[in-house]
Amino acid sequence: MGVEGSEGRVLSIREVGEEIVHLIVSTETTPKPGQFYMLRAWQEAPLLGRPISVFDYNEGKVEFVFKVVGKGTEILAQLKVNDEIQLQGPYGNGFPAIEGKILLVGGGLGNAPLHATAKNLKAQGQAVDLRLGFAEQIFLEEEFVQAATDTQFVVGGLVTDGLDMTKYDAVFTCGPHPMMEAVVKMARDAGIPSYVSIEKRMACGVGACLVCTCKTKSGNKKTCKDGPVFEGEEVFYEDKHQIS
Amino acid sequence: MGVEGSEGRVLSIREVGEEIVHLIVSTETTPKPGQFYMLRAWQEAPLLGRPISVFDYNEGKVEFVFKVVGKGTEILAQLKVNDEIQLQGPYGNGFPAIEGKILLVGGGLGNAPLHATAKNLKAQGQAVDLRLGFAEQIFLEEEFVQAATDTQFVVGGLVTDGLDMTKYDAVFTCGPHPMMEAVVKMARDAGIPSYVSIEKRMACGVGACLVCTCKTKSGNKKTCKDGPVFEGEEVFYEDKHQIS
Amino acid sequence: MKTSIKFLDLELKNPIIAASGTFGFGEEYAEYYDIEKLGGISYKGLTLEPRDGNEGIRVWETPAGMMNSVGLENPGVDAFASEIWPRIQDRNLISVVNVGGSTLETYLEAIRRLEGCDYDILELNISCPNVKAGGMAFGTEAKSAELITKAVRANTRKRLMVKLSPNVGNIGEIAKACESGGADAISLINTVQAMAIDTKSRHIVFNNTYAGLSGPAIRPIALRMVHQTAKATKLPIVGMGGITNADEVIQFLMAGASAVQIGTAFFTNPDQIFQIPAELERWMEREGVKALEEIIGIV
Amino acid sequence: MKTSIKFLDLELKNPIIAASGTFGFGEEYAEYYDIEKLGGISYKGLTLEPRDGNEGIRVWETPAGMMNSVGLENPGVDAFASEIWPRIQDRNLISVVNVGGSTLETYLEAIRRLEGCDYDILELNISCPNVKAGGMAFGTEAKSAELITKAVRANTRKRLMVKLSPNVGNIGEIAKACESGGADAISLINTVQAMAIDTKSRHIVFNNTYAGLSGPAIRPIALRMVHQTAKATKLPIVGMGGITNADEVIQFLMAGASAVQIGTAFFTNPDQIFQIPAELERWMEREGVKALEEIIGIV
Ligand SMILES: Cc1cc2nc3c(=O)[nH]c(=O)nc-3n(C[C@H](O)[C@H](O)[C@H](O)COP(=O)(O)OP(=O)(O)OC[C@H]3O[C@@H](n4cnc5c(N)ncnc54)[C@H](O)[C@@H]3O)c2cc1C
Ligand SMILES: Cc1cc2nc3c(=O)[nH]c(=O)nc-3n(C[C@H](O)[C@H](O)[C@H](O)COP(=O)(O)OP(=O)(O)OC[C@H]3O[C@@H](n4cnc5c(N)ncnc54)[C@H](O)[C@@H]3O)c2cc1C
Ligand SMILES: Cc1cc2nc3c(=O)[nH]c(=O)nc-3n(C[C@H](O)[C@H](O)[C@H](O)COP(=O)(O)O)c2cc1C
Ligand SMILES: Cc1cc2nc3c(=O)[nH]c(=O)nc-3n(C[C@H](O)[C@H](O)[C@H](O)COP(=O)(O)O)c2cc1C
Ligand code: FES
Ligand code: FES
Repeated sequence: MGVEGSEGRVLSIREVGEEIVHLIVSTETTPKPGQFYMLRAWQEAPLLGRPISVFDYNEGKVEFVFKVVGKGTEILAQLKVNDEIQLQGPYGNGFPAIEGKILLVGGGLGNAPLHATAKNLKAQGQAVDLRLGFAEQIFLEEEFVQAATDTQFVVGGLVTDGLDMTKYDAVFTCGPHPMMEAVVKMARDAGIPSYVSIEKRMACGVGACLVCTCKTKSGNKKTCKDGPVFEGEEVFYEDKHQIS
Repeated sequence: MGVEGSEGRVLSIREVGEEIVHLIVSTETTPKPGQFYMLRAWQEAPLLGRPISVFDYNEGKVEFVFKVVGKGTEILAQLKVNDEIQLQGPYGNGFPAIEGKILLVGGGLGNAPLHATAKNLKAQGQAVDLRLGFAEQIFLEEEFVQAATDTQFVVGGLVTDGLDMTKYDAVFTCGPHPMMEAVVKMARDAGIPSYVSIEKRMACGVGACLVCTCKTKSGNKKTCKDGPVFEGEEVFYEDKHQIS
Repeated sequence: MKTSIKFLDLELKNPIIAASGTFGFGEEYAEYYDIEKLGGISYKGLTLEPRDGNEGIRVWETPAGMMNSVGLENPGVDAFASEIWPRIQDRNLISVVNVGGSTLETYLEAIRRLEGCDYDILELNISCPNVKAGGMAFGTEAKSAELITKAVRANTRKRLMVKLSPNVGNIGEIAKACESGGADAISLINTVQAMAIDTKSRHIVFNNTYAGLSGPAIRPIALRMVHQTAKATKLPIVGMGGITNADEVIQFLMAGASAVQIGTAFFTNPDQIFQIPAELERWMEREGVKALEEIIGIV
Repeated sequence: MKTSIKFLDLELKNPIIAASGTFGFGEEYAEYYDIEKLGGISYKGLTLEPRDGNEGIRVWETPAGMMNSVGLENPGVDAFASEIWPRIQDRNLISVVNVGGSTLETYLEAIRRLEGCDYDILELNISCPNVKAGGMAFGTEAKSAELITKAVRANTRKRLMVKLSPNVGNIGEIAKACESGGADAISLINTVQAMAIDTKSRHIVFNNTYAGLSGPAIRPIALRMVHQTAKATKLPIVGMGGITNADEVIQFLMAGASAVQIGTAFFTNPDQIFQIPAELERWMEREGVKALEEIIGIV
C-alpha cells in the first residue's frame, strides 16, 4: 500500500531530551525547510496522521524532532529502527526566500523547523542568527550551533528579551503563539518583515477539508496549504491578539 | 494497571506452522486444562479480548497455540519476548474428571486444549489416547506425542475415520463443529459419554453479558462460564444439527 | 474529598453504575472483583416472562464499538424476585432494576411483581433496539413515552428512571415527555441501532437484521444527548455510552449527568473500571473539587 | 469485469465518489493523486453567499472517528460558477454539486445561480449539523423535507439527490417524503451530531456546542440507515459514513446503495482509497460478479 514515496523506514530514533525524540526516516520525497509531513505509524487508532515539521533533510533522509504529548506522538516515540512509517507530504509552504541577514526566533518544539531553515539559508551564503528558547533543557545543541552563523540559547527566560531586530532584514519565528505575537510586534517596531509558522489541528493536510483555517487580515487561509508560514502582520494584527 | 495476576509477559513466541503461533506467557494464575483466557495485547483497537485455550501450563508459565485469522491474532503473533500481555482469566470449566480410558479427538486448533487435557490425565495415571486431525501439517508433533499414552495424527482426511470408541470410557472432543457432531454420534452409538468444547464469539468471558449463549437440550447455557465444555448430548442432540 | 453523589434522595458512594445487560446480576464479576467499589449496578433487563433471547450471532465488533443482539435473554421477573434478589439484596450498592416489555400490560405486570423487592431504582427500558419486548417503539415518540411513564408511575412506589433510546430526532422532547409523565430521573443512552453485513456469506450478520451499537464509538453522540437532555429537563440524569475512564466520567458530569453507567468497557478492561472511583478522587484532589456536585452541568 | 455502475441515466466508471466537504473542489488532492481513478466528486457544500465558517476549534478526534465544525466555509455559488467550475468542469468524473441554505429562498436562489453550470447531480444538503445554513432543520422532519424537495424540484432541471441527516428517528419516512417531493436519488448519511468537552479547560470544545461525527465509528449506523432507506423507497441511493476499503463498499452496495461516498478516510489513508476501484475489480473477478448491479440490495 502507499503511493510512491509515502512509505518510509526508521533509520534512527533516540531521545534527545525529556520526552523529546529525534527521528530519522528514509524517504523518496524532497522537502523544503518549513514544510511538514503528516506522520502515521499505526493502523486504525488514532484516526488522523500527526503533522510534524522537517528538522533536517539530507539525500533520502528526513529528520524530525518532536515532543511526546499524546497518543500519536507516544506511538511514534516507540518506533524502532527499521519499522515502517507513513509520511504523507511534504506539505505546506515553508519560509520565503528573502535577501539579507535573517533572524530566526524559536521556542520549544518550534525550534525544529528553524533548524532546517537556518541550515538552508547558511548553505546559500546568507547570514542567519538563531535565537532559541527552551523551557528547561536545550536539545540538539550542537546541531543548532552548526546550522547558523550565530546561535544563542535562552533557557527558562523569554527568548525575546533584549533582541535587537534593527540589525536584520527579516525575522522568521516559530513557537508558542504569544511568543510569535511578541516577535511580530518587535519586527513591526523595527520596521522589518516577520514570518510566523502557525500550528493548527489538521485532518487532510492538503487544503481540502478546511478544518485548519487561520483567520488572517486578508481573509481565511488554510494553515496546511497556504501556510504554515504566514506574514506576521497577516496573522497577528491589531485587535487580533488570540488565534485559537 | 491490572488486578493481581492479569498482567503477563511474553517468555517465548515462535511459529510452529503456517500462521500458527506457540506463545508462552508468565502468569500468577493457575489454569485448569480446557480453560481459556481472554488475551489482549493492544490498547484500544480491537475492542474485545480474544479467547484462547490453554495449551499447557507449568509453574508460572501458561502456553497457547493459536492461528492467525484476523486482527487480534495478528497483533498477538507480532509480540516479542518480554512484551506485556493481558490475560483475563482463567475462565470456563474444562473437561470433567472421569475414571477409565479416555479418547481425545481434535481437529485443527481444537487440538490445543486437548494437549493440556491429555497431559493432565496422563499425569494422573489414566490411559489417554489422542486422535488429532490436521488440514495440512502437524504442529508441535513431539509435544502431542509426549502428552498421551498413544497419539495418532491424521493429515488431510477425516479424523473420525475408523475410530473404534467401544474401547473407551469417555470421549472428549474439540474442533470444527461438524467434526464434533460426528464424534458425539459415534460416542452415542458406542454407548459412552462425550464432551465437546464449543467456540462462540465472546465479550465479557465471565458469564455476565450473554452474547455467547449456547442452546442446549436443557436450555440456554453460557459458553464462557457453563462451558466451553458441555456434554455432547446436550449440544448436538436430535434435530439440533447446526450451532451458530 | 469524597466521590459520593446525591441522586434523588439516595447517596451513591461514587457515580459509577454498571450498565444494564453488561454486568448480569453482579454475581459473575463478583468472583473476580470487589464489585462494591462501584456506586451501583443496573441489573440485566427483566421481562414479565423468561426469555431465551435471539438466535444466531449475538456479538460483532466494529471500529471502537461492538454490536449486540442478545434480545433480552433473562429469567423473568418471578425468578428474579424469588431466587435472585434474595441472593444479592444485601450489597452495599445502589440497586437498579431494569425492566422491558412488549405491551403496556406486560410492563405493568412485570413491575407489579417486582414491587415486593426492596430495590432502589426502577429503570424503565423503553429503548432496547433488539426486540419488540425492549419497547423501543415506546421510546421513539414523545406521546407514547409520556403515556407509558404515566402508567408505570401509577403502578409503582419506586423511584422511576426512564431509559431513553438514542434512535430519535429530538431527545430533549422525549425526556420532557417522560418528565410530564412523572419520571423521577432519566438514563441515556441505550445502544444505537446499527447493522453488519458479512460480504463472504452475503448475509446480514444478525438474525434480527439490526443490532445495538455500544462502546467508545458512540460516546460523542451520547455526550451530546446527555447535554441536550440536561438543557431540556430538570430531572437528574444518569449518562452512559462508551465511557472507559475517569476523564470521560467527568465529561458526562460536566454535560449534566449526576451519575453514569458503564457497560462495554467492562469487556475490554474490567480492571480499569474498578479503578475509576479512586481515579476520580485523585482528580478531585488535584483540581480542588470538594464535591462532584460542583461540576455537574457546568459547561 | 467492469466496476462501472449505472446511476440514474449516468454511468459512473466505479461507485466511489469523494464526499462533500472532504475533497474541496478536487484540486488539492489532484496535486498528489490521479483523482480520475474515482467515479465522481461531490464538491464542498456551497451556499448562496460566501461563508467564513465557524470560529474556534474545527476538528476533534474521537475513537475511530472525528468531529468537525467547519460550518460550511465556502466561496459562495457565484464564485463557484464563475471561477471554479470553469477550471474543473472537464474532468472525466461525475460531478456532484452540494448546496446548503438557511431558508427556502436562499436554497432556491443558490440553485438557480448554479443552473448555468453543466454539472451532473445536484446534492441538496438538508442535513449539515454545524450551521443553520446547513438546513438540518429541513432534514429532520418529513414534512419540511418534502416541502423543500418539491420547491427545489420546481426550480432546477438537474438530477436531484437529497442528502439526509442521520439525526432522525425514522430515516425511511424522511426518504419517502423526499421521494414524494420529486427527488431522483437519496444520499446518506451526513455526520452524526455529537459533542466534546475538554475537562482541563472545563469547556465545550466547539464554539458551536455540537459538531458532526464522521469516520469508521459511525459506519454501522450508516449501513443500517442505508438499508432502511432502501426498504422504504425505490430511489437509487448513494451510501456513506465511515467507509475505508472495498469490502465496506460492498457492504453498502449489498445494503442497497448504488454508489458510495467516502470522506474521512481520505484523511487517514488517501492511498488506500484510490486503490479501491482496483480492489473492487479483483473482488468481482474472484467472486464471479460480472456487474456490480448484481449485488445491490441483495441482503
Ligand atoms: C504544521 C505543524 C508542524 C508541527 N511540527 C511539530 C514538530 O516539529 N515537533 C513537534 O513536537 N510538534 C509539532 N507540531 C505539533 C504536533 O502536530 C502535535 O504535538 C501532535 O499532533 C500531537 O499529537 P498527539 O497524538 O501526541 O497528541 P493528542 O493531543 O492526543 O492529539 C489529538 C489531536 O490533536 C492534534 N493536535 C494536538 N496538539 C496539536 C498541535 N500543537 N498542533 C496541531 N495539532 C495538534 C493532533 O494532531 C490530533 O489530531 C506541529 C504541528 C503543526 C500543525
Ligand atoms: C473458548 C475458546 C477457546 C479458543 N481457543 C483457541 C485456541 O486455543 N487457538 C486458536 O487459534 N483459536 C482459539 N479460539 C478461537 C479464537 O478465539 C479466534 O480465532 C480469535 O478470537 C480470532 O480473533 P481475530 O481478531 O484474529 O479474528 P477476527 O475475525 O478479526 O475477530 C473478530 C471477532 O470475532 C471473534 N471470533 C472470530 N473467530 C472466532 C472463533 N472461532 N471463536 C470465537 N470468537 C471468534 C473474535 O474474538 C473477535 O471478537 C478459541 C475460541 C473460544 C471461544
Ligand atoms: C451485551 C449488552 C446487553 C445489554 N442489555 C441491556 C438490557 O438488558 N437493558 C438495557 O436497558 N440496556 C442494555 N444494554 C445497553 C447498555 O445498558 C448501555 O445502555 C449501552 O451499552 C451503552 O453503554 P456502553 O457503551 O457503556 O456499553 C446492553 C448492552 C450490551 C452491550
Ligand atoms: C471536514 C468535513 C466537512 C464536511 N462538509 C460537508 C459539506 O460541506 N456538505 C455536506 O453535505 N457534507 C459535508 N460533510 C459530511 C460528509 O460529506 C459525509 O457525509 C460524512 O463525513 C460521512 O462520511 P465519512 O465518514 O466517509 O466522512 C463533511 C464532513 C467532513 C468530515
Ligand atoms: S488540514 Fe485539511 S485544509 Fe488544512
Ligand atoms: S462472553 Fe459474556 S456471557 Fe459469555
